[in-house]
Amino acid sequence: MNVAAPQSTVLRMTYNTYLLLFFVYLAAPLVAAGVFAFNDSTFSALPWKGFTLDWFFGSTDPKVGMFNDRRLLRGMTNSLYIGIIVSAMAVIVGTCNAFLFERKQFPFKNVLYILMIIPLVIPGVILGISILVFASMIANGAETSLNLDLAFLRPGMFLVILGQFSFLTTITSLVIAARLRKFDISLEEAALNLGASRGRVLATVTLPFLAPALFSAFVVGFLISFENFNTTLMLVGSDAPLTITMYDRMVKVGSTPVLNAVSVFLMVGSGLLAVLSVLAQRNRTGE
Amino acid sequence: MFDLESDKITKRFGTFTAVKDVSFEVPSGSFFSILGPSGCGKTTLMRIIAGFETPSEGDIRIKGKSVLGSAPNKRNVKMVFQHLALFPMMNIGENIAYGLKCRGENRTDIKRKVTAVLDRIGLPGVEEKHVSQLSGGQKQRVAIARCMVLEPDVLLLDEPLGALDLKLREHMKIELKQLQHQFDTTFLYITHDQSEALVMSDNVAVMNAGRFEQIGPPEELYNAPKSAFVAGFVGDSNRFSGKVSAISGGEARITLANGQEVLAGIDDKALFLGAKVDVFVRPEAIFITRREKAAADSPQTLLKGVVDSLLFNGANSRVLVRLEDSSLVEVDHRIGQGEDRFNKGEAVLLGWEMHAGQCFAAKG
Amino acid sequence: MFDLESDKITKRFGTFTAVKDVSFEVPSGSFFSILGPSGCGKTTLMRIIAGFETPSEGDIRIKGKSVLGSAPNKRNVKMVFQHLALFPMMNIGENIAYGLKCRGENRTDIKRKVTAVLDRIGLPGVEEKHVSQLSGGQKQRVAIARCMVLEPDVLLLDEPLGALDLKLREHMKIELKQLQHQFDTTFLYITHDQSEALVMSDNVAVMNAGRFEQIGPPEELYNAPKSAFVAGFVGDSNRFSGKVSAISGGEARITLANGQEVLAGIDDKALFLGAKVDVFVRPEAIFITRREKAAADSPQTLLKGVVDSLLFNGANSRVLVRLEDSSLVEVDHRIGQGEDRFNKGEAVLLGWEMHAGQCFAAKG
Amino acid sequence: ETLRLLTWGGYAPDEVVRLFEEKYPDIDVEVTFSNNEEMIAKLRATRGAGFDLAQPSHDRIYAAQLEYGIYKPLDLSQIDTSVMQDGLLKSVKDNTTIDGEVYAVPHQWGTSGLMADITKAPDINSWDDLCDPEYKGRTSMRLRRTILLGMAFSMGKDPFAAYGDLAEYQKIMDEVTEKLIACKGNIKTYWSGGDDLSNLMLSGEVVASETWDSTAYKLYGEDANIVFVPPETGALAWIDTFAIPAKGEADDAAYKWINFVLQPEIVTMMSASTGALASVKGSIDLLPDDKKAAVKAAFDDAAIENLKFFVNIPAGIEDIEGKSLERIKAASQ
Amino acid sequence: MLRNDATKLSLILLMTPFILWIVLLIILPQLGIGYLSLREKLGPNDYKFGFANYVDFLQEPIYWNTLLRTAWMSILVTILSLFVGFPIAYYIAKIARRRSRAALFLLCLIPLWVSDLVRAFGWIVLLRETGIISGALQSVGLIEGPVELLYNDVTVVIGLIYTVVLFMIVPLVSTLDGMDNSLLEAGYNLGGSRFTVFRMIVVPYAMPGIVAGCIITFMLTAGSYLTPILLGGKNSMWFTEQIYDQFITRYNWEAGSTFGVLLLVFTSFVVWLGLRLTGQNLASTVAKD
Ligand SMILES: Nc1ncnc2c1ncn2[C@@H]1O[C@H](COP(=O)(O)OP(=O)(O)OP(=O)(O)O)[C@@H](O)[C@H]1O
Ligand SMILES: Nc1ncnc2c1ncn2[C@@H]1O[C@H](COP(=O)(O)OP(=O)(O)OP(=O)(O)O)[C@@H](O)[C@H]1O
Ligand SMILES: NCCCCNCCCN
Ligand SMILES: [Mg+2]
Ligand SMILES: [Mg+2]
Repeated sequence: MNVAAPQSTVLRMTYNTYLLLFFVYLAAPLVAAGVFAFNDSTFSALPWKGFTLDWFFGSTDPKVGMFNDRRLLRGMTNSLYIGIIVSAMAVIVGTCNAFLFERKQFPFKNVLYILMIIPLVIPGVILGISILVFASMIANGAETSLNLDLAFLRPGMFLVILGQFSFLTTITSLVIAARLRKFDISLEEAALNLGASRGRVLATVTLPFLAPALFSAFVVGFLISFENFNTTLMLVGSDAPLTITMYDRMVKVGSTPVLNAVSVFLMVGSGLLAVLSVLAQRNRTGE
Repeated sequence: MFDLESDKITKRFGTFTAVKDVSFEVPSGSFFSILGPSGCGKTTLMRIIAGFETPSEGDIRIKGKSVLGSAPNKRNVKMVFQHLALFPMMNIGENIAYGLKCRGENRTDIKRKVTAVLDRIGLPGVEEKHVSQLSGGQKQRVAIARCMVLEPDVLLLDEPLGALDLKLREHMKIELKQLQHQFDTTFLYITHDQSEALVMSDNVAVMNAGRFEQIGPPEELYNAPKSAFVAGFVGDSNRFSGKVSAISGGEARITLANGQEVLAGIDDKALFLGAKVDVFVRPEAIFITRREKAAADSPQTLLKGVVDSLLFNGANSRVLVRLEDSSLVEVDHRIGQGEDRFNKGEAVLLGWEMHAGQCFAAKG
Repeated sequence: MFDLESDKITKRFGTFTAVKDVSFEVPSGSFFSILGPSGCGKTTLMRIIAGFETPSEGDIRIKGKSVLGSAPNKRNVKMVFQHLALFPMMNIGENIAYGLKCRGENRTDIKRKVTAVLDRIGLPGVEEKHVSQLSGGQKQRVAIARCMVLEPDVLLLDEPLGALDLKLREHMKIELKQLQHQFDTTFLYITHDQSEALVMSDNVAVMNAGRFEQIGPPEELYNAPKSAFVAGFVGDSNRFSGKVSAISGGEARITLANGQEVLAGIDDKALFLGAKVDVFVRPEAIFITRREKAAADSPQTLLKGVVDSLLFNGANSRVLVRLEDSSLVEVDHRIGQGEDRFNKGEAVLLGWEMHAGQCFAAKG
Repeated sequence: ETLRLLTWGGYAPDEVVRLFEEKYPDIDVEVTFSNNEEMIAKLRATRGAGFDLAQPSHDRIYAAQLEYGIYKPLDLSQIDTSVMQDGLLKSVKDNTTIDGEVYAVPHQWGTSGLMADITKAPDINSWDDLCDPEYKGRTSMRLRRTILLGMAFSMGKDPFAAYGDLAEYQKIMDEVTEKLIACKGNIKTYWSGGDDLSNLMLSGEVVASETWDSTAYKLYGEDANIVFVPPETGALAWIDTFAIPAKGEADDAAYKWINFVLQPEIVTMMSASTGALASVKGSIDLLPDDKKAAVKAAFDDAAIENLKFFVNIPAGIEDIEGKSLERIKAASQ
Repeated sequence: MLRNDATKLSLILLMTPFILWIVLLIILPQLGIGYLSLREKLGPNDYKFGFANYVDFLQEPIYWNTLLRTAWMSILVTILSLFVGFPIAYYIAKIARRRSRAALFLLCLIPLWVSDLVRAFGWIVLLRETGIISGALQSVGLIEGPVELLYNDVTVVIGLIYTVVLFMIVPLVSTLDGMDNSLLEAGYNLGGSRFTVFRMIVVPYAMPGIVAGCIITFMLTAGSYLTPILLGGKNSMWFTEQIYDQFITRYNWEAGSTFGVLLLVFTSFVVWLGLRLTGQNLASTVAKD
């Protein structure tokens, strides 16, 4: 018997119904957004006008599918590019942070640890505007006093990367640190004791142990970067990532089912990635 | 020639001294144990030997050469960790091959050696298995094999049986001792379990609060402890506190708080008349008789008590006797040997041969 | 009158039967233990009694009344959990007061009772302390006090000493027994450690694979086991496998694989000539003599062997003797008692009184 | 080389981009859709970097340029201004000349006015008809300065005349704000982009709205019941321009684009996409047929007479308007 | 000696990226907006130092009304998310069997991997007047004409709960997961009713998770933009929108920075208050795993 579970049938059924409703609630908007990707209409709204794949592959005017839409495709490549760079950076720095906080002793460690998690609770908008403002200050300073044009400090891909990096690093640090905390330091000592050099220990024992966490930190970072809006919006230049492109499309141009198609694509893509990362975690840790 | 020598090793962490002035030598091929309660500094000492800590003072010599200057990965002492520290991301073969690879040996040699050592520990053919597929005792052996394949000068073992369950622990005690014979390597073994130390070792050092209290073969520690700590820690003991009321030669007469007198052997030259002392007597050294029968026997010490309870435990059964000052004394009691079974509440007399009592100055 | 009765309890999980047809009674005020290996169904049985599982068949009666219909929080049996399950978000006082609060007692009563029970377990004034500030043994006592303050009909204890370290466990054994006396409450105690069960209990049930193999006082289990499982599980034993070559009365002659013969008492009426049997003999029941002296002594069984090693362990020292078929026999060996110390490699003879050997049909 | 356009939705149809890239294979066109406010905001943040060609409306250049210096002067010799309608060209030049340098030339022009589905909202003809309770929950507007101005006109004020007197302008805006707050409950939602509005109209969720005429013309093609209605106080005319950001890196390409999209066949394509009229001579004739009809349906001569061109915004005005818009946005109905 | 140097060197090597990150991307930028918020605009390119921006904020009810509204709506969403999420987390952590547990958890997370925009978009498709729900209700005959379900506070709250409830569930699952069932059993065994056990054992035990979930949920809600804007439409009134508006439509970075500082201070204050009241701390709750 599971003492945690309700014992009476009525309660149990109410509980199960609630669960069901909750999952329906979770699925509803996604299903709705997904379904209209296949509606043969120029609106993502009822009535249903028949099934079509045009919103994915169409190439003629009112129905240009996402795979023939240059701006969407460009947004996607930008997102991909930003996502990979940002998560790689966040994983690298996150690994350093994990080692720093799990392995090292230094003054003010607690204060610095709080600082490390603070970005997680700063609203994304504020990270966005503050980095925009700060970068502009430096760039303006350089321009007025040194006559230097620091173009990379103006809104654009570089600032988007910095902006996303600023809070993603907290997440990757926490994920990696959690795994590192589970690492039995005596494994490293054992390796040293068996004659391995420090570098070899890192490469053959510590990093392989961290690998699942590194991988899932990367995936999580990538997915969050891919979908980030609040921070990115303030920092984009001309090379906007997909969410911004979609948003612009939605509010400045108007939505057609091509946005539903993109949504389907994103759902499938991220879903697969998420499952992959969970599986990777499980396979390696489920010893 | 000693495989391992520790020369006045001291280790301080900040103001706290974890290891104090510890010196000992381990002869080649012998099984040396360090026995002490939790936190007494055993692991610290072992980590100093392995090179994971630098001693604040003193020197460590392996095969006569100081190793203080060598990094941990350059010392030819291998270590079996408390929780074994087998690499979970490698299979058994890779675990054992790890040290050989680090040394840069070639593949065929490695393969041959791995196979050979697995045979030797009685686990042939487990190379491909995953660590999690082995039982506790098998893992234990693999951890030893992983070190032995490197032919270390000394094998260090840090409470390797701590994580095993009772029955397996009993079994592994015997097996470890046999492995040591088989490999004929010097073992330095750490434990807080006195029975492990006693059963396996050629020599045991008893450690307390960073110091070695006594070094000697198991029988010596058990039968002739040199300090109250050793007497209390090694084997079960009953302790009686009192004052020295007479000394003659190696014998003393001690008056207990309740006014009764006991006799004990005395080693410590510093004891004087009126000194507060503790007398330690092992449960198996105590005779127990019904009071009415007392005249018949004549042990040199006689204490009055009442049977409080019987702790039946097969060959290790005990009688708990409550003395007049209401303290409890444990007395060994083999059912069916000698006297009949005692009953709760019976009035009894306890006694022991004088030299079965060990007398030490009381602390504080 | 019985505080607790289990009447043909069976519990199935799917197709797997965890508890099979278990019946027993626990008299008021007694200490009853269930002893069995890991996974044999002990916890399941206890959870049935506490009401966390519903038995597939059978009935549980407390003070004579069936409780199958009552919810767990309505049964007056309290439970000390394996890992104690002290509430980490409450301090000690609140932990103990919890049950009283649930009962709706008033504040002053609660306060008085908490203080009283803490006094009784020897921890006065710890009300405000946090759970994590207590030592293992103290937590143990608090967990018991938390139940006892509710004056249960029966106290259930699920391997409560499992998490403690060796020395503390030894100590707590005695303390638990004393607490039971003090509170004068019926204890139902679960353990897989035979020494705990033997030392503390008035009655012990030995459980194996869901069944009770034998119920009886500790001495009975130790001296007159009714099955091979009980003989092997309770106390240390040497096992000799062989075939019955002669039976007369309660005695049997058994021929071992190596051709030697041993004698054993026989209980099992089903044993016949030629049956495969296992003979169990306790280490302390075996005599050991040097071969040249053999003629002088006359134990009924004589096996030839060679001393393999000496396992010194104070009062529990053993001699390991290797028989001719190279199996090892453990023999109890009190140094200084009777014969001199044996040396490695000496040729010896082993023997025992016929009824010291317990003979059971071999499995499989 | 890349040409990074910062423009309105519809102002860079895929087809045109494709033709342009075919003609200039070494130029790659990247388009970012935006609106007047955001164009200024983006260029302000980059100090005129990040884009090579922007298309703000003619009245939104002067003040922004003075304060932020985000554009560079045009090299008019690189633009074939001869094809442009003189009036429009002059108007834009006048509005965007600073220190003798011209900062913009016209591209598309049109008006802002009303749009209604005549079957469901037959008698819409004033800005404040959007607040008519008869259409409660079925009207829409874009919450930007156009509606502030329009509403002011319909209340009998002339906001352009008050541009010189901030206090007076503030007063007008306060009244307009009040009116629009009161109106808030009447409208369904504020639209934000052309297609957004189109969806609302075509789905029938909205029956009357403030609109760009271009959007209305587009819809007329789909549903002839949806027409552009010039408000009785006059439609507000805007001209979207070409301006080159101060740190644009592809001026050449930008000029090429300007000239390219002013070619007659491109103008037709462009107008089909935007719905608006190009600033080239004879642009009405270059409209696709359905749009031509739509324009005819919307404007009679009197309406054209009545057009009110946006006037350059002096400093301070935008702050007043911004506050008003915020107030309306934040008000609860 | 040598090893000491190596330790120091590795500490410096590990510390450098951390310091660069925190100082350059977090601390200095925050100081930057703090600085900018103190710049009063007198005219084009003419500034002086002062608190005028803050005074403006205080004097303009629409600003602080919006902030207050954002705050209370966020608190409401946080509380509702807790109520909605707790039973789910409890089920996953304590009731579901081993295998379905992982699956349910994954199921819970999938919406998380789709951007805010897509989720909001999904709600729009569902709730708009010509949307699925309106259509379904009409075809069932429950309503006569189409109904607009967008652009009201209830929708905004539902949408916000949708976007943040997972961040409530995850920490709850991880704390509840750590709760040994024997604590519950002990609770019942000692005579506790279901309610007592829930109130005195489950809730206090889950407190760090509850607080962590509430903090993250609150911050995400208060800082959200797309959901309230897209679902609230003309009635959204969200403080982040004010910030964006100042930056984007008013090019008023000074006021935008002021709002940013205010939002940060205000939300931090709420979080601090929450931690104070529940006796938790940031490091042990949010960073637990
Ligand atoms: N790095 C360190 N810094 C400070 N104190 C330490 C350090 N390592 C160990 N100590 C302290 O030194 C003492 C001895 O520790 P050590 O680990 O050697 O004990 P031990 O005898 O191995 O105990 P156990 O049987 O529990 O393993 C302990 O009090 C411990 O707290
Ligand atoms: N809810 C359950 N569903 C299925 N099988 C179960 C369940 N609970 C217990 N079992 C099985 O029943 C058997 C007995 O379990 P139980 O926990 O009673 O053993 P135990 O004697 O207490 O062991 P231990 O000494 O390890 O605590 C085990 O094989 C276990 O796997
Ligand atoms: N479809 C795009 C319409 C562009 C309109 N620009 C209008 C500017 C009004 N101020
Ligand atoms: Mg240790
Ligand atoms: Mg159990």
